[in-house]
Amino acid sequence: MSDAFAALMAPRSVALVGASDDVSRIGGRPLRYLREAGFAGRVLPVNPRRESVQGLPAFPSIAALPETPDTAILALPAAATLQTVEECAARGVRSAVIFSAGFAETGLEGEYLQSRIIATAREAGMRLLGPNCLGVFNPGLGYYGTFSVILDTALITPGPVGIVSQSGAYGAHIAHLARQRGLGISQWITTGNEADIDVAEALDWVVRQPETRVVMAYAEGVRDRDLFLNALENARDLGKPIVFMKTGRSSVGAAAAASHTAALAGSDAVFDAVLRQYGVHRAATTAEQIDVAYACAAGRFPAGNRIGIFTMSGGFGIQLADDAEAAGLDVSPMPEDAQAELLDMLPFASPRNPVDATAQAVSDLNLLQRCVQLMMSRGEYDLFTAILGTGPASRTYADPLRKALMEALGEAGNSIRALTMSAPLRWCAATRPTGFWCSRMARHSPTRWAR
Amino acid sequence: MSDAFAALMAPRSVALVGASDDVSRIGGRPLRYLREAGFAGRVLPVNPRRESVQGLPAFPSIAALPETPDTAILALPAAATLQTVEECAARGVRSAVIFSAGFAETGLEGEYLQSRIIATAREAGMRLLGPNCLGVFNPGLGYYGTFSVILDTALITPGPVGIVSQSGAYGAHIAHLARQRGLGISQWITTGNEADIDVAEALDWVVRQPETRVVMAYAEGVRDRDLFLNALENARDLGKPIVFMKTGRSSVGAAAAASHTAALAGSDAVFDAVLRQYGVHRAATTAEQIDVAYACAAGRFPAGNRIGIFTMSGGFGIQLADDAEAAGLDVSPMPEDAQAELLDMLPFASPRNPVDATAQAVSDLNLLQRCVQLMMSRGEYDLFTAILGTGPASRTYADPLRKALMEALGEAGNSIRALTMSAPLRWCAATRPTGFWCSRMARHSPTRWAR
Amino acid sequence: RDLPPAPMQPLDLPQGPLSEARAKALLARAGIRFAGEHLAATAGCAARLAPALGFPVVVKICSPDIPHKTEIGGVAVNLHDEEAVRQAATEILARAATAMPDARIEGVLVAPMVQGGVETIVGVTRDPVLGPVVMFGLGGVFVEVLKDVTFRAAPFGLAEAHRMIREIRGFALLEGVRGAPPSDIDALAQLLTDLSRFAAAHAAQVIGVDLNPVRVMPKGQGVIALDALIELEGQP
Amino acid sequence: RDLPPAPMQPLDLPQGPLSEARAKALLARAGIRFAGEHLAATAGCAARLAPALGFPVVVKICSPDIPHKTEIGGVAVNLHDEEAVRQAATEILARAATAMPDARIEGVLVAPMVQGGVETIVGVTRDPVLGPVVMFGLGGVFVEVLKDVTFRAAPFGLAEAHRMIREIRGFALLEGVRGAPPSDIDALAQLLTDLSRFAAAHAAQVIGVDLNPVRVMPKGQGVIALDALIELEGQP
Ligand SMILES: CC(C)(COP(=O)(O)OP(=O)(O)OC[C@H]1O[C@@H](n2cnc3c(N)ncnc32)[C@H](O)[C@@H]1OP(=O)(O)O)[C@@H](O)C(=O)NCCC(=O)NCCS
Ligand SMILES: CC(C)(COP(=O)(O)OP(=O)(O)OC[C@H]1O[C@@H](n2cnc3c(N)ncnc32)[C@H](O)[C@@H]1OP(=O)(O)O)[C@@H](O)C(=O)NCCC(=O)NCCS
Ligand SMILES: [Ca+2]
Ligand SMILES: [Ca+2]
Repeated sequence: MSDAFAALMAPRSVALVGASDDVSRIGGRPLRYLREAGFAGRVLPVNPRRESVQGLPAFPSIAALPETPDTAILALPAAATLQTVEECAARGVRSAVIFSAGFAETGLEGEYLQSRIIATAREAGMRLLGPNCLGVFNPGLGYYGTFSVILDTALITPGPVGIVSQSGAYGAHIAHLARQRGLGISQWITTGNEADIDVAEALDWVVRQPETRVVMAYAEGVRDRDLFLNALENARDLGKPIVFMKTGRSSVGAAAAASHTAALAGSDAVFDAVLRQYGVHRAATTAEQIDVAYACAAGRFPAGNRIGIFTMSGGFGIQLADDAEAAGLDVSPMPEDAQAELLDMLPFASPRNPVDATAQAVSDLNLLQRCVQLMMSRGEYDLFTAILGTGPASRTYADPLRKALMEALGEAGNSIRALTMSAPLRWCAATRPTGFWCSRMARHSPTRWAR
Repeated sequence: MSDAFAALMAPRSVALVGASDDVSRIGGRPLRYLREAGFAGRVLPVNPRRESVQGLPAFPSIAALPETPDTAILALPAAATLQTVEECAARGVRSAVIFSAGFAETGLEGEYLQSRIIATAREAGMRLLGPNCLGVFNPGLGYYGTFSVILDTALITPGPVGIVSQSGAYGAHIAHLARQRGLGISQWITTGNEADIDVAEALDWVVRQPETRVVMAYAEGVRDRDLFLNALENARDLGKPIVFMKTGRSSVGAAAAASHTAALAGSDAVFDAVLRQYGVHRAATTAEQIDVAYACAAGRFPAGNRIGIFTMSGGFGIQLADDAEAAGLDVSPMPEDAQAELLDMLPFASPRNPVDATAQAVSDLNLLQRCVQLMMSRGEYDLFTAILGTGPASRTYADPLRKALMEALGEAGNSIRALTMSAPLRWCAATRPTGFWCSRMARHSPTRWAR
Repeated sequence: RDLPPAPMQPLDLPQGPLSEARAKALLARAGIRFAGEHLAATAGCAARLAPALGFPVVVKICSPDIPHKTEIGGVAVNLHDEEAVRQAATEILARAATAMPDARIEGVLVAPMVQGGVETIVGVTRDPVLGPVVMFGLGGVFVEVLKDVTFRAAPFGLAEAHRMIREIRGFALLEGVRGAPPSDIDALAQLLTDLSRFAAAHAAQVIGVDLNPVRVMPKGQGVIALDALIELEGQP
Repeated sequence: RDLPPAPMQPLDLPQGPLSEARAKALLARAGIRFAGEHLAATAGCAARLAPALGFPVVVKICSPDIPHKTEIGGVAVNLHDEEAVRQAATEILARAATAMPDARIEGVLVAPMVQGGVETIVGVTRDPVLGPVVMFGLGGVFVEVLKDVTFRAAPFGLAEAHRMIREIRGFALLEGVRGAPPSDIDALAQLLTDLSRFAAAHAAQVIGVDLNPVRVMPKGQGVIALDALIELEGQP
């Protein structure tokens, strides 16, 4: 299995069958992205009607290629696909990605065509991704075997988040959102009709890549119990969280799922329980999926559930305390003597926890630092969190505030540090390297990030 | 009551007591904002230590003012407040806003000081907002009686959303978030310690302003049952939704609430039920509060619960159908004959509902338009929604997509139209005037907007 | 939305604690229905009154000073003949005299034993801020394990009462499960509205009301509150 | 995390339907505990076996062809003496012969009547994708009204079983409410694990298992499955 995946995800050479000269067409996009990314492997356009494609020499067929590619990408009408798969099989190509729609998802005829393709591939020991999929990418290698339009804006930065999705559009969407949050991606695989490789197998592979620290997965259902449970178990053993979006809960959703892919969706309640059993986080919303993946991507996990909350506004502190408690965290009070010291510093303060340094700390950053230092040194919290409101969004105030906080927190310990506020991404990015997790309140509630 | 509110929220003249020359200080900010906003009323700085403040002539005391202002804003240390309130009372000033902290929220001494202030005001028939509050603003009049730093970035655009908050920081935060979403604000009131005016009275006033279409409220508890229920009833009678953030659910939260304000928080379950009784939407998260307010601000409400879902990706369609059904909406199928027509147009399509026009409609906008037109003309949906993924985020694709959709939808009917996707604000803003509600999926799930 | 119910004409409530019989008499004037029952001063009276109610019957101590009757053994259920009634009443009166010698005893209540229906609890509490609120929940594990109750500020109309009833997680039980007939939800809504009018009209005097249990009978057969406790301002 | 339990040595399962007695015998080999009960071929045997079990007892028809015993009047509970047992067994056998003349009758099961504890249901179903899963829920309204059940893919260990039990909304009932003693949650977890090993070992043959009800007794007193039904592949 892992050899085939190496061919699929990290090929030394790739044939683009149906490669188009037009960079905006499905057959033209992968070539464009590969060149923009400076992919180091060999790229072999196949197109019987052209001598060259986007400036590269084109070959009339797989048979005519000067070498046997590790993988072939098929951007052909469904009807033309079988012949090309046969040619790939004959030539000994080890893997192929099929973008084309018009297979099992459309009815009996397409199902028959799909079964012939898969039979051909299987006989030759060739592995297939798709059909009806959006392909793969592996940003660390600059390999983009996909036509996703999200790459029009920018290519993807390598990073800790793996993505595996049955739906191409959903996979592209969460990749885009991850990018917006400043998260890099390790590998990205969309499985489409899953004639051969399914989401479980792809999940297992992505989980086992050393670059991956957390995986976002999307499925309407799974096909193979053993592969699936095995992937979940491997992820757990490796300590790599999976954040799962499983759709098809509703009766309508279930009907749509049946017509969309041939996935056999088991009862949702069973699926849900099994995810819990394996410690997988099932996200209720896309925003939650991104948030949880974002939190896990730092690779720090709290040792306990004691949370210290710092605020400069009582109202915020209460809101966060409510949510923290609802999430099962222990908003435990500061030690009595530390509370007394806090009150000495600032008689208006609420010294318990949330520690409310009041608006006074807004104008007196020295005071802020002393409060935070006291929480860090005396509170014995597993998580430190500050709820900062609009401060970080202020032109004038944002940078002094960040500096003051960072200094006060120091490098101490392994405690998780979370900030929740309304801040530009730039501000969040600047806090990230010191293990911070910035939750921008515009997007979601504290509840969601509290794990 | 309404006269006092007129004096407080729409004064013809305002005294700024403790006005500072430094535009970054609490006492300096309101003057700066009033001048930036071009406030048409008279502004009278009061400061015994200066001849002029930020270029305006200053007066040594309230008594020395050339006229009696409608309202006074007190940015003085708590200890100096009583005397100024006495002067205001003597002079016949009708209302005052007190920013100062150091009153009931800090213990017995402060409570005593607060009680003397309120007794003085009451005797003179003067109404007070605060102390320990962030003031008010009324953007339509360019009136900013607040020191909130969110105004550093930009002043506020007038619009349909009223905001009433016990917490200054929270009130500022949701005003900032509303602004980020392109929502204008009708009036904004923060009540702080509520020595006199409480959140219920402020709510009632804001609800009754003609500019207001929806109100976001924040409270840790309420003081006066009759005022509160009366405000909720008025809002319901006027058809103006209230979106409420009530904190103090948890035991910790409840403790913090007690120390933060003197609010007597009733049992949360009772509060929760009473909000339901009056048709108030209680938001679980800040993001939900903004989202629901955003949805209501358009002033369109669905007549029924039939929802039509358009998608170009089966996966998205299923996810939205799941969420719609969970929210009690009826994802009812297209009529049989309309389904047949859809399949004639596009044999790969899922014609039921969600109507999945597949990636084919991505490249063929004409096809997209014909599908959408068929849904609009034949589906009899109360809500039309399209889940568009990353399309609107694409540099090249966003504008053609928007134009095609707008044309296809036409001006038909009163149906609510919601788009959910990942798009820049600019794109959302361009669809808004035709009654669209754009939900940017980065931020939240479809569930939340489905009402 | 439904109009608020017509306000109830306030009753002249006494000071201090009320017995079950007096509590029921007051609530009956708000329109609330109880099982037709009799107050008997002696065990003999109780036995003589019982046959007219139809056996089996229940006998309960009736005193303003004994709000929690079962705790002192003040309730006997499922009594099938006059002799059983006499004996139970005698024992109950004796136990009350021993356990609470200073209690003012009005006698025993003899009531038909109501069975069937779905057990619910209904009450009024005074929220420190929101004032008189009516509570509704299903009896048994629903309230004890799941805390499956809801509230409404008093007073409220029938439509609101219906919404209130449907908020309960175990609502399906009232619609009938496993072949049980659907319950008289209309009558339950009426009870909740009536109680809300009572609570609103006497907000200053009433600290709390407990109707526990209330049996919601099959559709068309109404609801019956089997017990009533009113806590008034000015109690010891 | 806890290690997966040692796999169970697969049993040689028969084809076709199983009677309650045979189902219990198989499950007993997976470690599951039932009330000590006897299969009696005739009403006379039933009466003679009963005293050794201790009265009251329960008598149930025992046949691979009658999975739903109560539907044909095949169960009699709360029998207090030999004569009652003889009569009940006679009637049950007669009813079975009338209602299901082709059913293979093994006799009647005579079992001690187990009371007390908390009623739960435990089962195995085969998910079309995820294969054998164990289900757990509380009996009564919890499962009927609230659908308060949860699942685990088989097999799983004790720690997982404990997590599973705690997922139920009504879990507090097992900890003891209103003065009831805490239940034997350890024994319940053991039962769930044992059943999961059985389900995993026989995934190909077992379509479903129903243990309904299972009584979870007070801490230290174990769990007792009162009924057992196994559905096997290859049934008619
Ligand atoms: C795959 C698909 C995009 C092809 O559509 P298309 O681009 O319109 O097809 P074309 O007929 O133009 O073929 C593409 C190119 O392959 C070339 N081609 C045709 N047959 C060929 C063959 N046997 N070998 C190599 N090239 C071939 C064509 O000449 C064309 O090149 P050109 O642009 O230079 O003329 C289309 O069939 C499809 O399935 N679209 C939906 C894809 C989808 O949604 N997937 C799921 C995503 S989640
Ligand atoms: C109100 C508060 C900001 C004043 O603090 P401060 O600005 O440090 O106070 P100062 O002593 O400098 O007084 C402010 C100005 O008023 C002037 N002043 C003092 N007494 C005065 C009087 N009786 N009349 C008029 N002006 C007076 C001062 O000269 C000063 O002006 P200057 O800057 O020109 O010297 C402070 O006491 C406070 O309460 N801060 C917290 C506010 C808060 O968080 N509110 C809740 C928001 S939710
Ligand atoms: Ca009672
Ligand atoms: Ca059974």
